[in-house]
Amino acid sequence: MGNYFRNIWLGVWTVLVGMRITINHLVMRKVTNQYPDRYPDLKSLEEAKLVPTNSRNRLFVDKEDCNGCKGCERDCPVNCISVETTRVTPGDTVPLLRSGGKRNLWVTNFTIDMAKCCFCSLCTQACPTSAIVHTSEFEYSEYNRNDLVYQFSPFSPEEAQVKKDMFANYQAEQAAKKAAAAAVAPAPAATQENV
Amino acid sequence: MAIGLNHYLIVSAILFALGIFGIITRKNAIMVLMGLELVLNSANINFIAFSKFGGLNIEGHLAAIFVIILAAAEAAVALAIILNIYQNWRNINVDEIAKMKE
Amino acid sequence: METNFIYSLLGNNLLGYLAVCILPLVFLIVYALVAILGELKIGAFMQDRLGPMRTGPWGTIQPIAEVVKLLQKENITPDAASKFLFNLAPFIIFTAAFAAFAVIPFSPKFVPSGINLGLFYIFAIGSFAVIGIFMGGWASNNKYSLLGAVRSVAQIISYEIPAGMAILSIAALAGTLDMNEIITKQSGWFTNWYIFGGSGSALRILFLPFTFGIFVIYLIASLAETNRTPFDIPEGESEIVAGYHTEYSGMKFAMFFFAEYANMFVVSALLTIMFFGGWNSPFGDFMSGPIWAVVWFLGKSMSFIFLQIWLRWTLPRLRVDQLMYTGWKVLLPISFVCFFAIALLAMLK
Amino acid sequence: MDLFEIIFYFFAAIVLVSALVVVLSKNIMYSAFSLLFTFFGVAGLFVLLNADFVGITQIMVYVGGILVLIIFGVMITTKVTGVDIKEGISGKLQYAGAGIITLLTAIFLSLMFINGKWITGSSTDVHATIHQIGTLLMTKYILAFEAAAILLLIAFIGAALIGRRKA
Repeated sequence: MGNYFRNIWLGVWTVLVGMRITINHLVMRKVTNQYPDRYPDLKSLEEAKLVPTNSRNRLFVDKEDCNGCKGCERDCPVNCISVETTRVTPGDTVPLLRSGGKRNLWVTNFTIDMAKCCFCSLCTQACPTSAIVHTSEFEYSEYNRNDLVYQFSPFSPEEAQVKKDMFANYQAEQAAKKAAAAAVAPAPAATQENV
Repeated sequence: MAIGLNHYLIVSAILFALGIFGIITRKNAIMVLMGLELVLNSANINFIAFSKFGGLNIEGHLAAIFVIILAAAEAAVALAIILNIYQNWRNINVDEIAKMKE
Repeated sequence: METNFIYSLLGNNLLGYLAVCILPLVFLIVYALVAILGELKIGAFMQDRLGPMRTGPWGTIQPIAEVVKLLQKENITPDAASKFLFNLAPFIIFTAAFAAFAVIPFSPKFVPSGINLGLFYIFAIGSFAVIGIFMGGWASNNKYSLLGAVRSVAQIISYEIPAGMAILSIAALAGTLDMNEIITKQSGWFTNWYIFGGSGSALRILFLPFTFGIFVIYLIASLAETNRTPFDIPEGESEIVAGYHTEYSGMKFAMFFFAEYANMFVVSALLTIMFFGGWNSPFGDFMSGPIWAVVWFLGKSMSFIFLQIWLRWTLPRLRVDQLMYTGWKVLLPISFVCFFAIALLAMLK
Repeated sequence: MDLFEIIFYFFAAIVLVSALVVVLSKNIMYSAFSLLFTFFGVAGLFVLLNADFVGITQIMVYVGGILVLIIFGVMITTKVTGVDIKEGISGKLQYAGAGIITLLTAIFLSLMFINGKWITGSSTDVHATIHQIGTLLMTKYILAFEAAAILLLIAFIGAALIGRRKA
């Protein structure tokens, strides 16, 4: 019997508690972001809070920090990143990475197809130099799907071709040198070495 | 022609006859019950009509109220019995349920 | 007493009758639009959202947009449905909801029909809705509709008993079933309202716990009878799609929608009339009179509408067994105790 | 033809047409739902006869109580798509016989009602029947009232007992 009345009292009391909570929220400040009508100004600190700090939006690659390890390309589950690299030829002027490391590879082509990206953030975790990051840029709609493919190589295609040619020349030189130095060596071995 | 006692009585007579028709022709016990309700309603129309035109006054209303009370009790008991019959025989056709006891 | 200003305006003829019939309908439509907006906005605010903002300033004409949308939608009748009953059911439910407006006294000068059985009439007319729900649920030929209809009917007839006890208590207290008389007996200051024990000697303080208890019981039972949350298991969308109106679309669905809001107003008006003095001003003669009466009546009723919306956005849905437990084992015994106490005290008074 | 007559014929038509549907429909659910209109029409006739309390009680008890019970009963016990009607030669004979009996009953009753020498007198008070009904129930008909109350109680307890018993 006591249990019965306690049950009723609990029922009434918890309903009142719930009603107090909802009436408090009725007058609280609203969190809705009236997005296209009121555009959040990302530069001001107050407004930048409207985009959560850990939100995953468009990807960005710091060209001067990417060492071309292709970790992001391998980890991407939807294959939206494609990286091409070529070896640095000795004697070329090679700037250090922004994070201070030594650069061994030129990034000749680095495209990210944001139409495919699933925002899993695996690429940013794979990057050893934290060159690839999610930005707070969230509106980048395009009328053409190809416009969603972003290029992050420091070189234009012509410059990239120059670097590739340089490496090819260097390789050819090296091969010629090797052939001259070890003329007695069998030909197949020399071809294998170039791979 | 103003609406008088006879109009109501004729409506009640036709309703009564229809109720009888339903009771006679249907197999389903619930349909029989519905026919019975029609008959009770026709009786009620008579009571109320006489209370207005026959000088029966408020006592006719009381008779109708008692009829309604009895109809409620009757419907409850009848439906309980029909449910029980359904549990035993798996159908409620009044023709096929001839045994009093299994 | 002349209870209808329209009859004195237009005369006691067909035109007058028609005007008396149409006025509550116009009110119902306007009120329903306001209530829909209120439901959207209050629900949003309680969840820290803003709700509809696009249609009109602050989304104020959103309900009109929704009604227009419903009007434009196709009226689908399922192939396997029983066509006639399927199309009839929304009309029966709406008629039942609207019929209750016939006896609601909006003001001492406007009662559509001043019959002396007002409370009993409203209580009885609700049973039409039960049959309408059954009709819609069965005629849809859909198992979810049928389940929803059976649940709804079981719920409504269970909660009719505590609600009936509450109405009986007020009838015992007032000695009448005529709504205008019930309201007149609560005139004066707000302490004369029946929720505070009614007018009379100092003895009325004894009534207070019982009348307040009966008020809470009627509030809960009326929520259940209008199928509002937390008693909305008949249309529990997570279990049985939308209950008895699963198959309805377009204008027929809008009829169900309007009927629900009309029912909300009817129970709010009943709460106002039975416990909060109807169209009486709370402060004696201050701001009283036929025009202010409408303001007071609608204000009080709308605050109950707000209470219903508030409860809807606060509480989760009850389970079926909890619903039946609440109805039969909690509300019913307490309402009996309150009824006997009120009847006894009314005899002693 | 004044408004009163129109309303009377309207309600009478509702009662008779829906009663016809009740007894002739092949689908038991149609019968049950049609019964709603019969009860409603009868309630309308009661109100036309100044019996407002009885009219509302009619809606309350018949529509809200008995009809719901009947529909639940139909749903539990019948395959709701059709109703068994007596068929074959005996069924046809029975139909014809029932029709004749019905017709005879209707004609006989109508003739009796029309030609009967009823005591006529106008009713005394047409308003506020509820006070008179209440007074009479508590004085002259107190015994019948109590008996009806006890009967209802016994009937409902009995119905609950019968309905719960497992086969």
